Amino acid sequence: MNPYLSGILLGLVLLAAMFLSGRGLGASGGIKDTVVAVVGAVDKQHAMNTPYYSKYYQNGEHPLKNWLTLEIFGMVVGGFLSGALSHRLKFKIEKSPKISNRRRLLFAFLGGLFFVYGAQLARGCTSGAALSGMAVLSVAGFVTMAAIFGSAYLFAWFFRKLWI
Amino acid sequence: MSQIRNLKIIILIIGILLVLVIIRNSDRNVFKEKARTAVEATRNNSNLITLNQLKKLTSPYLIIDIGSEKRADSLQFQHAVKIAFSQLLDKANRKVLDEASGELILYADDIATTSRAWVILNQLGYKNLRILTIENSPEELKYKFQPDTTARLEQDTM
Amino acid sequence: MGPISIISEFPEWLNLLIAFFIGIGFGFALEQAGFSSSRRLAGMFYGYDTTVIKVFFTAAIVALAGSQLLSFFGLLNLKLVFVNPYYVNSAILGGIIMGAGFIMGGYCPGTSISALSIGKIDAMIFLLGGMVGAFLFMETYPFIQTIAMENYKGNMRIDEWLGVSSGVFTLLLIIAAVAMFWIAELAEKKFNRPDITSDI
Amino acid sequence: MDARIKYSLLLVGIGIILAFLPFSATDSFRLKSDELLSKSTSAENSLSVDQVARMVNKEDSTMLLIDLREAGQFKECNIPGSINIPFSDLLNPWWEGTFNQKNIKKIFYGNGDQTANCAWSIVTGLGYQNNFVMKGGLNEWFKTVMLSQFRGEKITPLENALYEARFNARKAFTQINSLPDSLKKQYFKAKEIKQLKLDGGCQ
Repeated sequence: MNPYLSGILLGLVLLAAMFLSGRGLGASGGIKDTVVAVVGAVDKQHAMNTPYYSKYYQNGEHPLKNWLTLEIFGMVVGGFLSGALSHRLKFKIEKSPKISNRRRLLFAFLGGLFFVYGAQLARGCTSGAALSGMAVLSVAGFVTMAAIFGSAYLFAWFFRKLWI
Repeated sequence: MSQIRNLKIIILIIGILLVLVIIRNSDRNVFKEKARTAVEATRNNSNLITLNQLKKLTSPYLIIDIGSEKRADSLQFQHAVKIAFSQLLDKANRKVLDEASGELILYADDIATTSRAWVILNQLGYKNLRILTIENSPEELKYKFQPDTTARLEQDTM
Repeated sequence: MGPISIISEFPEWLNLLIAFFIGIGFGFALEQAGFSSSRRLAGMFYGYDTTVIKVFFTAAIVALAGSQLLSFFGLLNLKLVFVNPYYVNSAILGGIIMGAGFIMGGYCPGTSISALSIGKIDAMIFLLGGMVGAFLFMETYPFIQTIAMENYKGNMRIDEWLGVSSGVFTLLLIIAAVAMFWIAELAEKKFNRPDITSDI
Repeated sequence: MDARIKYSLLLVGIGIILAFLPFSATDSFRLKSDELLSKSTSAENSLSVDQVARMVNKEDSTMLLIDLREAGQFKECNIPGSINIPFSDLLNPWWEGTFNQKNIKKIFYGNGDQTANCAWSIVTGLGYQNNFVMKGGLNEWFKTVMLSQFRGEKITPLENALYEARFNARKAFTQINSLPDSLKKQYFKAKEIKQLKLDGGCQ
């Protein structure tokens, strides 16, 4: 789809979230909630004793029963629908032909690790902090956006072999 | 021409938006002033005017009496326009307010009523709006609190 | 008048249902924008594909302008919409870490979910890494707590900070975005990589 | 025509409209003027000092007394359980979470009637609900609750209840306000009401 048109579509979805629920979109929060749920299931004692987890268990609700997690389930469904419509459903590892599968997956893993760690620190990722933040004119949104893109451009040279 | 045809939808969207904005802006029931202006004008009670000050006022003014129904005839202001508070925003009354020259002086027996009317009119954009008060400084504490030095807080109220 | 779920005090299940449908729209829009491809996303930083900047800024502007218009017509109370709190240090540091993750993994959390839904295996690994990252964050939280909480500025809004009206700021942002779109398309021509773009 | 130019024109057009909007709704009252007028004329939103005194005695948790005077005056004396929002600070975003609680009765008072009713109109106009004014302000409170004595031969049960409520409120008022400042601070800390937090972001 034309990038500007899909941008408008994405903007309208964000606007709908603001209008219906009074909040922006998010993704990394849902990932964290999943981890909280997993940790809680594996070692409840540990979850109760660690300050960061325990606040999710204080009110007695399951950590997966919240807005962001439900939104992420929806995202999977929506992405699948779109992929089916555009005939893009296929299991594959996307990478530059110059690198091996193993290398791609290793860096994908590291990338995810860094990204979500940073997102937890900045209280949101590209969607939760940068995009939604900019839409409500939050200074945090603009600063996070500038930091993400600035640092990615900075590091782009070091990782160029991965992509070009 | 072909350029303009290409932009048809865009011109249409912007045109509709413009019309909606103009319609919204012409609605006289919508408050358009910043709420901050009311807070600033009320600070230090500078929107009050006492009877003495009113007598000395040389510029033209109009007294709007918004609570006159229950008052005896002898206590009515002369040359005051009488408007019931609940009908303050009726079309005819707004015309009176719009056409008045000089200061608008709001009066009612109860300063609560005038204060509320003042905020509404201020936020609708009326300037030179003041509240007439009979007391000289209604916002001053007339009593002094006498502390009880023997008082101790009971444990359970903490 | 919105935000509807706050004004009308929706029960929790209804709000969660809304979240689910918003999520469907979010995932659909991301996938349609082509964000399910890491090589396209990475193209942003090498200049051969600048879809990211186009979609990202168009979306932010549409939501920003739309919310202001809704507020102007009395349909949305912006005071009830969440504004992200501004912790200076953690926003910058977190952003830098995220940028590094972005260029290594080629996804951000949102796009990785949309890529996962159409079967990209690297996106699944990215998410797995993300979960480990979240786990590490929570385990190391006591050590970085001070950084995370430092320099708190409240829910600061940029128009108030700069002292211009939100409408004027939006116009400035739009002009900046339009200039960026122009530069982006120039860059696409200059750093043209047909071998990659035909692949994705 | 190039898609980029088309969409750019659309965005710039909307941007220009936004920049020249005749007024900014975020800074103005949410209610329409006739709605605010009909709320203003209703008598239901003012409470007498006796009603407030009874609520104070009950330690009613569904009400919040808001003292609009400056901090110095507030420190000298205030009705037990009140918080201080100086009138000049009324529009500080900090208080949004306090006003935006539908289930809590917010009762405004100053020394007289003027400040409280202005604040009531502003907060109500901004779209917050469940606001009240304590009629007569602290002057009336002193006159009625603090200083009135029963005079007469025979007391009816109704009057008896009234004077008892006044007496209890008077006792609480004197007790709290006679405390040394350090203890007072502790007391207010304990009384601080939980603000409504908006949900959002990735936290």
